[in-house]
Amino acid sequence: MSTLHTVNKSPFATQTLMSCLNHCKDGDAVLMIEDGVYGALANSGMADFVRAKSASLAIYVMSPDTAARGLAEDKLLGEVSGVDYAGFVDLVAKHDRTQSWL
Amino acid sequence: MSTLHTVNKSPFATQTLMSCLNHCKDGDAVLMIEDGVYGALANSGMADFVRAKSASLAIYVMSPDTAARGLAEDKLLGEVSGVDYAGFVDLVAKHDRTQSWL
Amino acid sequence: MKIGVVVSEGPYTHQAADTAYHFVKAALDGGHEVPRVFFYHDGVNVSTRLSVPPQDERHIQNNWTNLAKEHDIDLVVCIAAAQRRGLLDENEANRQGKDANNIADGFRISGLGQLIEMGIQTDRLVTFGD
Amino acid sequence: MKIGVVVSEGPYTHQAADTAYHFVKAALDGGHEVPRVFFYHDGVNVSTRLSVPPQDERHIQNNWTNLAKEHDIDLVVCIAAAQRRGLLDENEANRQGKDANNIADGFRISGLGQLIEMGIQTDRLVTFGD
Amino acid sequence: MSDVKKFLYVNRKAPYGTIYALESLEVVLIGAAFEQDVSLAFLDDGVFQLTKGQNTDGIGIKNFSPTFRALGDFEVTKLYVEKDSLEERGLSPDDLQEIMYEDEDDDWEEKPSIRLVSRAEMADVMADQDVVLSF
Amino acid sequence: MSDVKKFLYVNRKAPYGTIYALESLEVVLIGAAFEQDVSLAFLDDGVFQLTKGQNTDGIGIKNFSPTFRALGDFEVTKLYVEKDSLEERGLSPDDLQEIMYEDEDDDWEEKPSIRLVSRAEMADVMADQDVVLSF
Repeated sequence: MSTLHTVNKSPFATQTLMSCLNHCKDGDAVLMIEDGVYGALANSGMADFVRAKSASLAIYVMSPDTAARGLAEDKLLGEVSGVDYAGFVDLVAKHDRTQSWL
Repeated sequence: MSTLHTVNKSPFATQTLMSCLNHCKDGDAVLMIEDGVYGALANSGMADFVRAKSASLAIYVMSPDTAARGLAEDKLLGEVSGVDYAGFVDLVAKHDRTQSWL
Repeated sequence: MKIGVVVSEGPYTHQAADTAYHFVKAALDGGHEVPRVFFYHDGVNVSTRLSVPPQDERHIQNNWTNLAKEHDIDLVVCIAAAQRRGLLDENEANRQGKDANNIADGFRISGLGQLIEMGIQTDRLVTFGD
Repeated sequence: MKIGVVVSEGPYTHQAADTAYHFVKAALDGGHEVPRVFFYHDGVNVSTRLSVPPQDERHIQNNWTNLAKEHDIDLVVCIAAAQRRGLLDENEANRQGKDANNIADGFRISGLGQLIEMGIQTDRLVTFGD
Repeated sequence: MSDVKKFLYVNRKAPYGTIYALESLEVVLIGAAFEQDVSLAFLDDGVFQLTKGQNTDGIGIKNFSPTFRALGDFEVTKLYVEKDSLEERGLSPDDLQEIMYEDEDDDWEEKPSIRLVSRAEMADVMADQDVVLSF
Repeated sequence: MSDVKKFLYVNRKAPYGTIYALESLEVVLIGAAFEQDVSLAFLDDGVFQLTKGQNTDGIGIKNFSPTFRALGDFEVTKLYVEKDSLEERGLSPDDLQEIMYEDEDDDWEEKPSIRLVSRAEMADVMADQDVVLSF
């Protein structure tokens, strides 16, 4: 049993990503969507925290959203995998429940 | 010449209060309204920061908003003064410009 | 798999209604069922037929109307949330003594029970909001 | 003193339209002028005449309509923001080929220039948003 | 899967500044009629929804906080409140309303509906659900 | 007070997730016709509005970032960008679009519109305005 968590807020604007990551269980997945994709930036003040969490969580980012915002792959954490909307659907199906962190 | 800054977000949810206080000039006023009034809590993790800023800034809180949220006076920082809507208007008139931190 | 979807924010202002639309399309393309989309909070504003976005922008409400027709999706607008915000169908307008209505084709107004029912009857529930 | 006011969020969802209302009343009571209130972003949703809030809740749109009548306030709804979100007056509805309109009494639809003009012509400008 | 599902309503936002808290409560009340296994989670700014002494006269918005005390009548009796969230905000459990229910399985004894949990326990509650609705 | 006022448009939000960035730009474009003294401030997540290489095909929303490059034609030439905000996000000035204008007071020389400022300098810019519009 595992959960897919989605986060759609910038971690520099709100505490949402922080709260989400602090409530995940080992083996859960986190998908950053919309403005949430800024949480995948490799050189930001949030990067170490996200990287540390990736040891026990699978962390994904919506590629259409990173492209929209001009975030090239080499700007993103290597520990975070890009998915498209079909991949989003697969993650929803694969995990037992989805929790949206709004 | 001075500015009235308004903040309407909880400092536990967003970075808005932090950003506002870090962009104020000495002699400016900050008015916490709506969910921004939680920034006036005396025993929170934000209290020391707000208290320190009150040395060079006049910090106000909307009393109708604190009452709505059940925040009794003795829960609030002594450095923060309560005002009502008329007091809000007076602050707008007294300062040269108003900047809303949204 | 049956996937239920909740949209909690209005069109254009937040990306939620766009992301939900792309998600639902991808779910249908992937062979899943999306029997119902429930519009709550400012999400009810998606259902207006009066919006006129600029020609070079997507038409969010039309996209939903067309997708729902093509795939037989039940687009439910919460009545309590809609009343507060001024979204009415013809019946509601008559009942409330209003001289106009503004709900688009393919959307229907109903109660919050439809949200709970969707939670019970689907295998997954995904919320798009702010 | 002349004070201009901007409302950037819709009714009920955010407190902005309420706070702005209480602020404007207090400004008028305090002897100031509020020549215009400009509704932008989701703030345009305040202007709908179709909302039916529960009986024990305040009626945000009616409050604005009444305040504007009493004190001759120019309530301006941004046309670009309103078109996206489905707020139309009779003229706009005709021009756009829409079969209904939904703007309340006391509000008028106009361009963003009215916002800049308000900034130029008032002594203070205060924004209520999210 | 049994025909009763576990529903969790997650409340992370403060009251009055936005409508999410009120409209969450409206879902909970309607949902109660469906006889599912309902829990409410209050974390982050959601804990502010439960403060006592709310008086909204000055802002002209209806005070809906008394409704929480009526939830027991709708058999909504599990309100999980995160201790860590309270502490970060300088609140103690005494700052919250007393919310009670009558336990039909225990001779209708009055019991508190609020269950204080740690952040780790809140994560366990969340992971034990079939349907999670976020507000 | 002179008949030209100093207008500052404050941009603190990221693009696309919400509409504020786009609708701010729409005000700037209309406002340009009024011949006021216009400045734009980009701080906090507002700096994300100026990143280069934005491609919105995948999300179906119009890419409005090229419009920033047209601002010079509207005599909007002062775009203050906060260095501290860039650094906290792991961005450098090279990650931003090049935005130029032709300086009519200097033989139409091409000059950069983006002015990198420290947080303290941004506070000075804000304190030097007649009208502040926040998005």
